[in-house]
Amino acid sequence: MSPVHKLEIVVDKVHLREVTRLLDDAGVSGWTMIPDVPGKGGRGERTGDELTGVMSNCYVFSACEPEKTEGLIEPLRALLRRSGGICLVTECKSVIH
Amino acid sequence: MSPVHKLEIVVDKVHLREVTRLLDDAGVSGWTMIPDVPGKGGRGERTGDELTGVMSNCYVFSACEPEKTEGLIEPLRALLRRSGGICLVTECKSVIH
Amino acid sequence: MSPVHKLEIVVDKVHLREVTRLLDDAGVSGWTMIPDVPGKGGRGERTGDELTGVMSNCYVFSACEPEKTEGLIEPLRALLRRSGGICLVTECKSVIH
Amino acid sequence: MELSLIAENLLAAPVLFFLLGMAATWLGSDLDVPQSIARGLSLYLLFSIGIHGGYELAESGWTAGMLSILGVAVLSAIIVPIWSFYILRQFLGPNDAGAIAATYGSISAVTFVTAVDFLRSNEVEFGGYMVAAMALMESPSIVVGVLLARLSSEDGNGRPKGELWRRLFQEAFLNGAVVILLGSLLIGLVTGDKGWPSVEPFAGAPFKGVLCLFLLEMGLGAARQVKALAKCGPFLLTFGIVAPIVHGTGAVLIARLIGASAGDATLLAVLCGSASYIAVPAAVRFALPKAKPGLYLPLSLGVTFPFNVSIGIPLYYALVTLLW
Amino acid sequence: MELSLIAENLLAAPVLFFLLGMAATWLGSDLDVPQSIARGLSLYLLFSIGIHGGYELAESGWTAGMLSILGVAVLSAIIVPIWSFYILRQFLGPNDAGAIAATYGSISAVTFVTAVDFLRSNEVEFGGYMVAAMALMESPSIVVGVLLARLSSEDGNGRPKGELWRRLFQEAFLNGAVVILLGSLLIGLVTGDKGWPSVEPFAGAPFKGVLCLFLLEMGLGAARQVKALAKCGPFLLTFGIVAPIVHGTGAVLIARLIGASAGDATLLAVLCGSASYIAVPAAVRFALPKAKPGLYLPLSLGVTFPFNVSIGIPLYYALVTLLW
Amino acid sequence: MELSLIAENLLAAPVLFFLLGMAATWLGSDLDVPQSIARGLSLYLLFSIGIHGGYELAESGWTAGMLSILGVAVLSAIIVPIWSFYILRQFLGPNDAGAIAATYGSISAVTFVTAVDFLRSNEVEFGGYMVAAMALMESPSIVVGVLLARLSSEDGNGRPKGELWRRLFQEAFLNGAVVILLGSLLIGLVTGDKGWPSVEPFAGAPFKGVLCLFLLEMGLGAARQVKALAKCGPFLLTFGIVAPIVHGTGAVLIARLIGASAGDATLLAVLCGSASYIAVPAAVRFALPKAKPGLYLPLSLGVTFPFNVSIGIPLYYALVTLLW
Ligand SMILES: Nc1ncnc2c1ncn2[C@@H]1O[C@H](COP(=O)(O)O)[C@@H](O)[C@H]1O
Ligand SMILES: Nc1ncnc2c1ncn2[C@@H]1O[C@H](COP(=O)(O)O)[C@@H](O)[C@H]1O
Ligand SMILES: Nc1ncnc2c1ncn2[C@@H]1O[C@H](COP(=O)(O)O)[C@@H](O)[C@H]1O
Ligand code: NA
Ligand code: NA
Ligand code: NA
Repeated sequence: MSPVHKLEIVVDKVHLREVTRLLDDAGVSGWTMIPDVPGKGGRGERTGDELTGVMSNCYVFSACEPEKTEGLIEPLRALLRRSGGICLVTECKSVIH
Repeated sequence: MSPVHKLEIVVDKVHLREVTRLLDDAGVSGWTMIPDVPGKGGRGERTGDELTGVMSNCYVFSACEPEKTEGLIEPLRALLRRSGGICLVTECKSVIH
Repeated sequence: MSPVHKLEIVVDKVHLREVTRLLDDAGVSGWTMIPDVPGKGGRGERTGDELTGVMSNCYVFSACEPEKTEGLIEPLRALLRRSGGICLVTECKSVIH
Repeated sequence: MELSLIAENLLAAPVLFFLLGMAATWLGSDLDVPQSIARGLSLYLLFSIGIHGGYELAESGWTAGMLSILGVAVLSAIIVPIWSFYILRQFLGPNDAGAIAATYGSISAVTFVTAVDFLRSNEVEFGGYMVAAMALMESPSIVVGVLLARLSSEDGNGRPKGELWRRLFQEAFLNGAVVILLGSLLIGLVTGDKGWPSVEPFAGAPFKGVLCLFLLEMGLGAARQVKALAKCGPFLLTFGIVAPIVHGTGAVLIARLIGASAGDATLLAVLCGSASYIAVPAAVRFALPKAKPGLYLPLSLGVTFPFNVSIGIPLYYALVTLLW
Repeated sequence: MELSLIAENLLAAPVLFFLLGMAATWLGSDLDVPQSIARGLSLYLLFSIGIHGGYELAESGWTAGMLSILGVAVLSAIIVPIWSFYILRQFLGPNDAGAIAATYGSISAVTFVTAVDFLRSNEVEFGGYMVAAMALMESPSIVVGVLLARLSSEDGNGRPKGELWRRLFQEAFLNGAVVILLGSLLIGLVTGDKGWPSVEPFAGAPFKGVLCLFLLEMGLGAARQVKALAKCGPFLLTFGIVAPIVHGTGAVLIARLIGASAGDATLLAVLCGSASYIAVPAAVRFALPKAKPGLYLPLSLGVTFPFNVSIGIPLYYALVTLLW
Repeated sequence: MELSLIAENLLAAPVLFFLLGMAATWLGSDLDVPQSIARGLSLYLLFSIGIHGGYELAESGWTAGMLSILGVAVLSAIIVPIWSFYILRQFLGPNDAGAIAATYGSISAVTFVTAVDFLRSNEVEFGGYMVAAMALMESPSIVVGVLLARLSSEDGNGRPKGELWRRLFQEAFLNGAVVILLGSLLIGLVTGDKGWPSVEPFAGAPFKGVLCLFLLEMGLGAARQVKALAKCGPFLLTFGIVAPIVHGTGAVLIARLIGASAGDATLLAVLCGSASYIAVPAAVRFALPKAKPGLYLPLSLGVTFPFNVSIGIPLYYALVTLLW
């Protein structure tokens, strides 16, 4: 098992592509996404299942090498400042196969 | 980045509103929810996608200030005792924006 | 609160039953699953929402006693080697009820 | 006579699709109706039966007879759970007894809809107000069952009383199925014979076909519940078959007494004989969290529902043809 | 005359289902249409209106009159957001003003579809090209609104300009609703009277019934937005009612000038008077992330949409019957 | 003659909607059919084709001719993957060759359904038992393809053999599509001309319209696969076009030999010429995890399916009209 950082991001669906592009550009080995997650934050409650689809969050996580986290934090922070949402970083271990 | 606790809760859908109210009352900055997650636990397997919707779990997580965790654990424990489900607490870091 | 390991697995939907059987056989107290999660990894992007359902991942997590992790890692590694996907292990605390 | 009705019913398309669904699950097929499609079909059936009922009510006007049948319906939704509770208490704790009593006091909309299709196929007439009867019977037993369980068990569960009952009434009486049924009934009544022809190609003609697909899904789900029946024990399994027969027969007799029509009597029997697996379980899970869903759900969905759809409906109707 | 038209409209099945949906949310019912069903119904309505319009276009052929009405449609989709922006700027910042201007310059397909049903019920004819008018009016205001907001606010938002506009045009002009509308219109036009009869049992006959179910869902959603209206303040609430009346009336007058038919004039009024709540919000969230969705969404979905469906449509039509 | 049939087919509504879907993806539109709606439509088409076929079978009764065509169908589902495997092995490893062989030995229900619509539009008759032929051809090639791959590669994959084959047979023969097809066929057969009229407004009339919407979704999906074709290389791309022509032509000739009708021959050609993208990929992913889905999926869905829907079907039919 090797130590990795798990980045978890909740962001407006409309900005999803920007998040995954940041991850791809940083060269992470992959990411997983969960679409349409309702939630509540600074900008109020978001039900996520409206017909309009406008109030929808999505959740993305990526297990990335610890040395890559550094370079990802700043652009993610800039994006979240613009769009709202959150980003968590957790230390964990990855089972290598 | 500031240290936060990530609370993760899996609970019967029918009790979701009670969980989010506990979180809101404790003054957490937000939460995110994933509806209809199948699973298996002490009370057997739950498929989550039945027409009746009666056997449905949901998953909620909240990044909250470590000092707020304390006050949340007891009421969550009481709720889970009644309704089943689980609650995990992980230490992680939040990217502030 | 007692210390537990959170195992997180992303795997091809077609191998889901093998993962949950491994978990069950190891005697974990439970698991939770999120179906149809899109993502990107070594084998390219997977949209998860195709009609064919062939390109679909699912995400499983289980909070298990730390002493059970050991025995789970090897079979999970073997499975992932065959099927692709990832497995993360995080230390966290479980609220006992 | 009765037997041929049952055999004929078993060869009707909707019932065959139900059996196909059960067989598919048993054989281990991955056949599966997406949950949102199932919920869409169910919404459609309630909408269709509601607006059609309202239109027929607009045609026929209100009569005294229909008031008495509505009265009987509501009464039975109160009495059935009470008497079921006392029988179930002989074998079960208060929570489980209350939950199952509530389940059997309420109704199964899909059983009703299947019965409507059965009557239409046999060209038996019935009143549009039977839809109102169904809507009225959905909720009372929830309150009765929870009340009985609470009275005979001393525990609180930490939740403030007022809040509990407020939410229980909301789940019982403002349940989505009740709202769409009563709402469509009212709209059918208001728009009457001006409205019906324009919605008929959607709300009327495809009804039986949609019912087939929906019963396929119900069969898939019911068969999954059958696997969970082992935990129920012989008493409950017997209850799951005897209760619908007793309640259905009782309903037929009372319907005869108050002079209802053959079609109305059959539907009343189906309502009294059927058990809920959506509205009641949802409310009961909240109000009686200690009651085991592993009992009331398999019993209602895995025993009583298949029994009614395949045998119960033609049985009640056979009884009616004997007595009318 | 006008009042009776409004009252009559309020008693039409689709509008009643819309009101039922609003009532259900207000009463706290858990009635709910699964999101994918709602999106499926909406797809159906666009498909149906598109292919039917194309078929009618194939029947009638192209005329000069229809070109002038398409021209007016596009023009209005450019002028309405400009003048709305300057009015809204008196009370709001540039981002919110731009977002709301874009919303009201664009159209609501469901309002259009409801108006089509209204005209068919009243046996008023209209041209198939009005579907093209709708599709053409969906996008321009997005570009206009975003442009105005950008010009009058100095901030960048860190995103490269080129990329922003590329994606904005894509979201505006290749929006799913535009593609399915224009595509179905074209296919209806190409297959003409050979194609239509074979798809009519799906694309034509069930139309009104599907509209009923869909408006039920719209009612549920609109009522949820009404709860968020408190934040909008009296000026915006007034705008949400006055804007459709002003834009609708203006459209009727211009339609009269260019000699459009009564049906076309009503639909043009509905298009000008309605506000978007799908295409525009999606594009605006991306292009003007600082505009508050808590303003433009409730206003469009919670005020203007219910107004148009219940009162606006018959009002515009009443005006037309006065002038034609 | 042939060319005019192809041109005509390209202007039929279902094919146009397929092309619309492909165009929408290529243009970068966000047009999208929710997955559960797509699965619901697909379920409907199988249900409709099955029950209709059963009804027609009940009308026509069983004949010797239909047994020989069923026999040819099953045989071809065994031979096609064998011979495809040996050709594919010239260029690919055993796993990929086995997977693609299984894919092309099986069938595409949507292609079949589109062909049915094509024949109905051209008023060509065909037998209800062709639905049974389709169901019988779905599974055998899965077993054949996996067997061939396993025999010619020495690796185990750590899974116990018995378990592998048990699950493979289950996925192959109890696949949802097979169950719903055979089940509906049987129910249509049993309920016969008593059952059909009552489900026809749902199962029959809307068929073509639903097919249009479904092919729209298929077009969206196929175009996404086209983007992945780069990895397939020229040999596979050629295979994706030549294989359906060869298999389809072969089927037409054999059908001529055994004296099948023109309609049956066309459908047999479509079955032999089409490739699976649901049942087979699912089974193959499990049984041959080393085969690359990036090859068999784009080839089947991005090349062969569009070819068959737009050109293949009228081509096979043109050949039939030449020979009959
Ligand atoms: N403390 C938190 N914990 C978990 N999720 C959060 C938290 N804060 C915000 N979110 C999620 O992020 C979304 C947008 O947050 P915001 O921009 O603060 O409104 C919310 O709807 C939640 O889904
Ligand atoms: N150890 C565990 N790890 C992950 N999820 C669990 C675990 N135990 C229970 N769950 C989830 O919580 C739900 C209810 O658990 P229970 O009340 O134990 O039946 C299950 O259906 C699972 O989704
Ligand atoms: N580093 C990662 N972080 C999060 N999810 C991943 C990661 N790598 C792979 N995945 C997930 O696992 C799936 C299969 O991965 P792979 O076998 O590498 O293609 C991907 O589609 C992702 O959903
Ligand atoms: Na009952
Ligand atoms: Na407008
Ligand atoms: Na084939």
